[in-house]
Amino acid sequence: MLNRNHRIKNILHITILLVLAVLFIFPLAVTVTNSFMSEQEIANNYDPVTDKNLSSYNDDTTNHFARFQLIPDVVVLKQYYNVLIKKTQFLFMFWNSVLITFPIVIGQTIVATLAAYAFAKLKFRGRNFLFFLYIIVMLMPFQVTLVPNYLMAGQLGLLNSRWSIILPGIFSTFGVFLLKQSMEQIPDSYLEAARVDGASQLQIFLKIILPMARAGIAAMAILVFIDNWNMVEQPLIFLQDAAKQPLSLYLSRIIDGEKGLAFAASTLYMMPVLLNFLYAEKYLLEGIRLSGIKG
Amino acid sequence: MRTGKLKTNNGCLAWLFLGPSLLGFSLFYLLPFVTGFFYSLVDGPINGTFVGLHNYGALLKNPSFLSALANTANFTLICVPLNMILSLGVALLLNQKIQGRNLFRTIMITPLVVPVASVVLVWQAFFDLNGVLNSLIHALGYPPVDWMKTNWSRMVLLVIYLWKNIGYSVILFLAGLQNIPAEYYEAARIDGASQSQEFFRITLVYLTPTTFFVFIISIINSFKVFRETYLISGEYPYNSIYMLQHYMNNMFIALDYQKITSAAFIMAAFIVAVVLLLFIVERKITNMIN
Amino acid sequence: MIKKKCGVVLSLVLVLSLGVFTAGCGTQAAGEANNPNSLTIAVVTKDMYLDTAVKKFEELHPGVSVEVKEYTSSTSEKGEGVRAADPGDLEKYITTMNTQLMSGQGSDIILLNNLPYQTYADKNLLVDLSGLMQSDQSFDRGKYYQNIFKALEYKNKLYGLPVNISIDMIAADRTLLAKSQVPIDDSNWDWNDFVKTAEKVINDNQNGGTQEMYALAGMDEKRLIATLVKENYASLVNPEKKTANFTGKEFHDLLSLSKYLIDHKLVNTDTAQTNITDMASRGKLVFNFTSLQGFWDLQVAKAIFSEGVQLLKPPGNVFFSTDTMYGISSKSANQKLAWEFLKFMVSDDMMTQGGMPINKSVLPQIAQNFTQAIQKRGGKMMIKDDGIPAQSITLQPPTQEDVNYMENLLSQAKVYIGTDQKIISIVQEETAAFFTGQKTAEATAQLIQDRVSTYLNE
Amino acid sequence: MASLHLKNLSKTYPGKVTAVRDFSLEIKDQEFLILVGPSGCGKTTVLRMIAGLEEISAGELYIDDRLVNDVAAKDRDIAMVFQNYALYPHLSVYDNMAFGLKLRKIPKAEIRRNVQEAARILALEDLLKRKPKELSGGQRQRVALGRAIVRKPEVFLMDEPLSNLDAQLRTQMRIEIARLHRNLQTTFVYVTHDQTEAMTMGTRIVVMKDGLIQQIDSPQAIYDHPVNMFVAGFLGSPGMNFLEVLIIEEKGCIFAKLADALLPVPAAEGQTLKEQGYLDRKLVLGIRAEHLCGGRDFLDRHPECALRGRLEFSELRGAETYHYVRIAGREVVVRVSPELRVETGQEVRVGFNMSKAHFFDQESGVNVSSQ
Repeated sequence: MLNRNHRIKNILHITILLVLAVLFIFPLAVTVTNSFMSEQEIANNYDPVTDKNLSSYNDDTTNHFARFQLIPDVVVLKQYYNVLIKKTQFLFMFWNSVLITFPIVIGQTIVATLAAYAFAKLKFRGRNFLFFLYIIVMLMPFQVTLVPNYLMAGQLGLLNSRWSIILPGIFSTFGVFLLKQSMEQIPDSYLEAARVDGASQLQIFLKIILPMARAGIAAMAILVFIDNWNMVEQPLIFLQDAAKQPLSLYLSRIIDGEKGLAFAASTLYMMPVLLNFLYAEKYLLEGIRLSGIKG
Repeated sequence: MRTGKLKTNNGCLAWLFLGPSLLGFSLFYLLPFVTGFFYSLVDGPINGTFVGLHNYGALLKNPSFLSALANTANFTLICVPLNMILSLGVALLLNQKIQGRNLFRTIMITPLVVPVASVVLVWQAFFDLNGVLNSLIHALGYPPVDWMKTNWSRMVLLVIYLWKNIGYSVILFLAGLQNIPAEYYEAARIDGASQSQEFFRITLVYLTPTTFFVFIISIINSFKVFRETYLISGEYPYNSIYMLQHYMNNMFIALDYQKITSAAFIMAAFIVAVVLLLFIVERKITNMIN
Repeated sequence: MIKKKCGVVLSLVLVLSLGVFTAGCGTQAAGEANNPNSLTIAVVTKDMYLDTAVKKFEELHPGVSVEVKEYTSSTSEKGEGVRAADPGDLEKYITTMNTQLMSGQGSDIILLNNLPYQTYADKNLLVDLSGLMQSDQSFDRGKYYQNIFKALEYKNKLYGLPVNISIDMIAADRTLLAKSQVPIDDSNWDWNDFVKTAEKVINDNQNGGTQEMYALAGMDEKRLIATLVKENYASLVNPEKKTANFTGKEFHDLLSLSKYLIDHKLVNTDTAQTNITDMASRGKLVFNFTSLQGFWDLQVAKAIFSEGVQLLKPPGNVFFSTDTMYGISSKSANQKLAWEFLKFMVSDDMMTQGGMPINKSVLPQIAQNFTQAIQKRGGKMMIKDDGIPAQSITLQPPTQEDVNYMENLLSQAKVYIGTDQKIISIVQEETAAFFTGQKTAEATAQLIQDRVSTYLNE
Repeated sequence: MASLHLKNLSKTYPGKVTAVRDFSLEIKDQEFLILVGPSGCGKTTVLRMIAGLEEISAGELYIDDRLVNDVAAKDRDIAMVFQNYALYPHLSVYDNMAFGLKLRKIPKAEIRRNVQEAARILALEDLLKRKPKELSGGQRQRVALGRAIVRKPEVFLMDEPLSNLDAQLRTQMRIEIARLHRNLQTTFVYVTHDQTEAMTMGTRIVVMKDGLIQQIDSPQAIYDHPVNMFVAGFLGSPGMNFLEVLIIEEKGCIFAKLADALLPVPAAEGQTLKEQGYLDRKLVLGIRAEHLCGGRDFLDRHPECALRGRLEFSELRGAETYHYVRIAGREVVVRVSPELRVETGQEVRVGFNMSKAHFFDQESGVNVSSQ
């Protein structure tokens, strides 16, 4: 009796999870599969949503709702051809995304690792207060410091330059917050052992902390990458020059027009993140895990 | 020989490690913060005269700001607890021995990595008046709903927010759950605790640090929903999802420094208050555990 | 000891960065005020009028240099050194002007169209021109249409000076109206009269026949509602008080009106194919919204409705708009010179180069100039409007009657309409579901009212 | 090889918690010194101050006559074994052991030689390629030791290195460490809260309580002559029995009066107590289990020293048996020969070997006996 109840419960749980999994993966599946559809097919599916004028509405009274279609009638690579070869601006903007995101990820990883070490393992006056400040600033939405930041960028001559986004990005406190949590997991005795073994603070940092906080750092790097790869607001404001804007903005712009293109571009755009994620999933999960456990 | 104390507590060294971060932090966050505060106290961006709290007073009478404030508070108050409850639920499910647990975990966190702009089209197609959701409703014989243009829009945002953020919280909670020693449960079971007592007296209590962390992450992410909102409905969405970020963004476009900075500081004050409160609660519970 | 030092280091970092910041502020404020004999003018793209004015002004004032700063990324030429504006340029112009003005930088003279100049005025970023006019002995206010200045005032002050204005009218096929014998008193008609007239004219002429005739053409629902809102803008939006009135009867009527026009096929909504000129000349079009910016528009309207045109005042007031309104930045170091330039732009000498002047005495001269211009090409002109294929028509020189008509219009123009594109697009967006019948007029109006109020109240 | 000189060391943490007070100690070269005391007594703090992991709040620390207060841990030429071993999880056993040497830029060949040598001594040769998490507790312990000895330091510091091992391994490692000390002929400073380790391993023991040194001496001396009740109770297993007695003089002899019974105090001892003015005052009589005899031999010889009590519980230890006997309302532990079989609840006679008894002042706990 108990056993049977248990099995029913188990099946119920798995069903719930399966439904959730389908819901979670569905938008992605739509994006990816639709990128292989012809413009015609996509128009058929989405026109009711994107092309809302009276004439098109009156034309087809039988089907005035959009449809999600997972399997293309005909698999077409035309969209990819358009995105990659015909429209060179896609590649340019992709490159812009890379030029903005990578310096931020690398910079923030370095800066945040150093700072997180100080917060997690070194004692100094005002540590708790300063860290509280870091948390508060991290919680503030981007718009809060927008104006002064904008002015600051102006002062430093960074307006309309990638650096106006990269520099604040590097010094974002999110990485510090995340890494401090996972560095606190490292027992002090490792550091003390290294000190007794003759390591200088820099050596301790490089040879003990860095390897031991590997998962945390990797997770942080991935999260920072995701966050900045998806950035919309900052480039919108700081980069008036369309030639310098990253792909995230390009995507938000083509959505009105060529839908098929948008799907292909979206798919291409999420590829680096997805691959990155699948490759480093273990680290990401472990890193997030570590960051959540308090020492 | 006696140049100073032994460098074990190493204040200066800490500052050295902290240096780069602190410099950037001061320059790009703290200083803007302070200047922002300055702007909120004067009446014009250049050569403005000091007007004290006048801007704040004016803002608190501004209907658009008030509605943005209410909407943001409303949304955060709903979405953060809901995210925490649901993700704890899923984490509890996943914490059992279930086939394909790791695959579920991976799937749950995938939305987090997907670029906002990539799926906006899908959300639009789903929630539009002529969208997929309405075609389902229509098929069932009900009148369609304009999801983004009615009070349902808040629900839509909620769905998008949950879709994106549950996975992250689930992983955090899962880690927290796995960190609770099994002995506690065994001891409780032997002491005759019911399942709900186990949950409330052990699981919840020992999850407090994790919960605090999830809370902070959930707040951060609740602000990030703005991206989706903005991409789906632009600068002036339906009134109930017109958030503080819309207000601030629009004020930025109009470069109304006084309004945007005062708004920012009112928002900051709220955040600080909430976090402080939670900090205290968390400290209390953590001390209780130890 | 060391701990103290560290504190010092921290505060040093802060002070240092603060220094960098404030030092930056200092240099920036001092930046523009270098040469007292140079003027900068910010525009999206320059037009010929401005170009000429700059050339002449520099000739008249040796040693003075005037720089026109264009904010466009477009490289395509509209002809004669004037570039066409890109669609994205406007947004860029707004952001740039915002930034410059708010940070105390920027040009001395600024083209105010499309800018939130009322906000600038509220923040004392613009010079009150009426004050300058009063204190300047050499400026004779009496020579200008006071009604226009009055209409342009914001909170009893004038911040923008238009060099050309346009007055919206409805052109009607006089022959058709006469045939159906519907008298129109355009000083006292409303939109219902407009529809009734159109219906009657069409019924009389079609008589159940196959021949297609329309009240309006080349207007889809978006354009129609935008036009109607624009015509009634003054009663729908009050920028000074920051209120909107979309839930009232006016807007409800406009919605019903446009839906009626569309549902009864009184409007030809095919924007891509319709040739308005052709339809009008064949007597298939009753009305056409037209915006008079000079004799060109008047004569084109006459030429299009070849059977005879009757220009009607739209229901409501005679209102005007302008796309060339200039203001002076209050942060400008050369306000005097800037005012000289603005004054020069509206001087008789310059005004004769324009279309619809704000200067009372120059219309005959403008008519003469126009006559000369068309006679050079024997009256044959190519016209091209958005969505309409290019077409050749023959224009007649304006008569004294025409000059009188225009003068009369100008002296009656009492309401200024600076439509806000954002509001128009909100209206267009929200009315889409109304036209497809998915939403009621009330629901639509409420949505618009809410969004516009939010916008205005910000 | 080095001697250590700790001169009035004190450690005060922020918030005014004093962990160690006025700690003075000479540690001779090649000594195996043990710091022992209950948890929180400051012993680990002393060790960490010696290691250079903890700032010295006051006092001076010399290693071989060199003042090292301000010398960083890495420059003190010490090695330390941590309670949880602190083996770097990302390094193999070999790299863990070689870590300190690499930092010192010692030639590769020499590192290899040293590590191999240490691995041989500790029987770790087969494990060099493994990662710490692939090792058993005992193996990890040995790696931690190996990491310390490859460096050939002047001073070995060990912070409760055996506390994470099970009982059997602990005994085994105790011997190994003692052997290591013999072979290496270096100074060892060893912290433990386990009195057995302290008694069996050290050449000298420092007993600490509340940041203060209670007694410094060889294990035997401390066992035989504890300076106060704390030391007496802390060292030795089972701990010393304490009974409250009244010192009286009767017919020229000094007796300790326990309930109704009178226990004769040896003459010399009695004299000392009398001189110190303890006559007619209460004192604490301390006597170890092995000096309470249940055997007939002793009882027959010293009937005056026998008291009656009731056996509450007996504990078999194999080679010996402990009787927990209630005498005059107090429970005492008596060590008896395992052959002596008594049923629980029966009345027994317990003989007090008064020549081994200690007397402690009731208030200060100080041992006031002459011995």
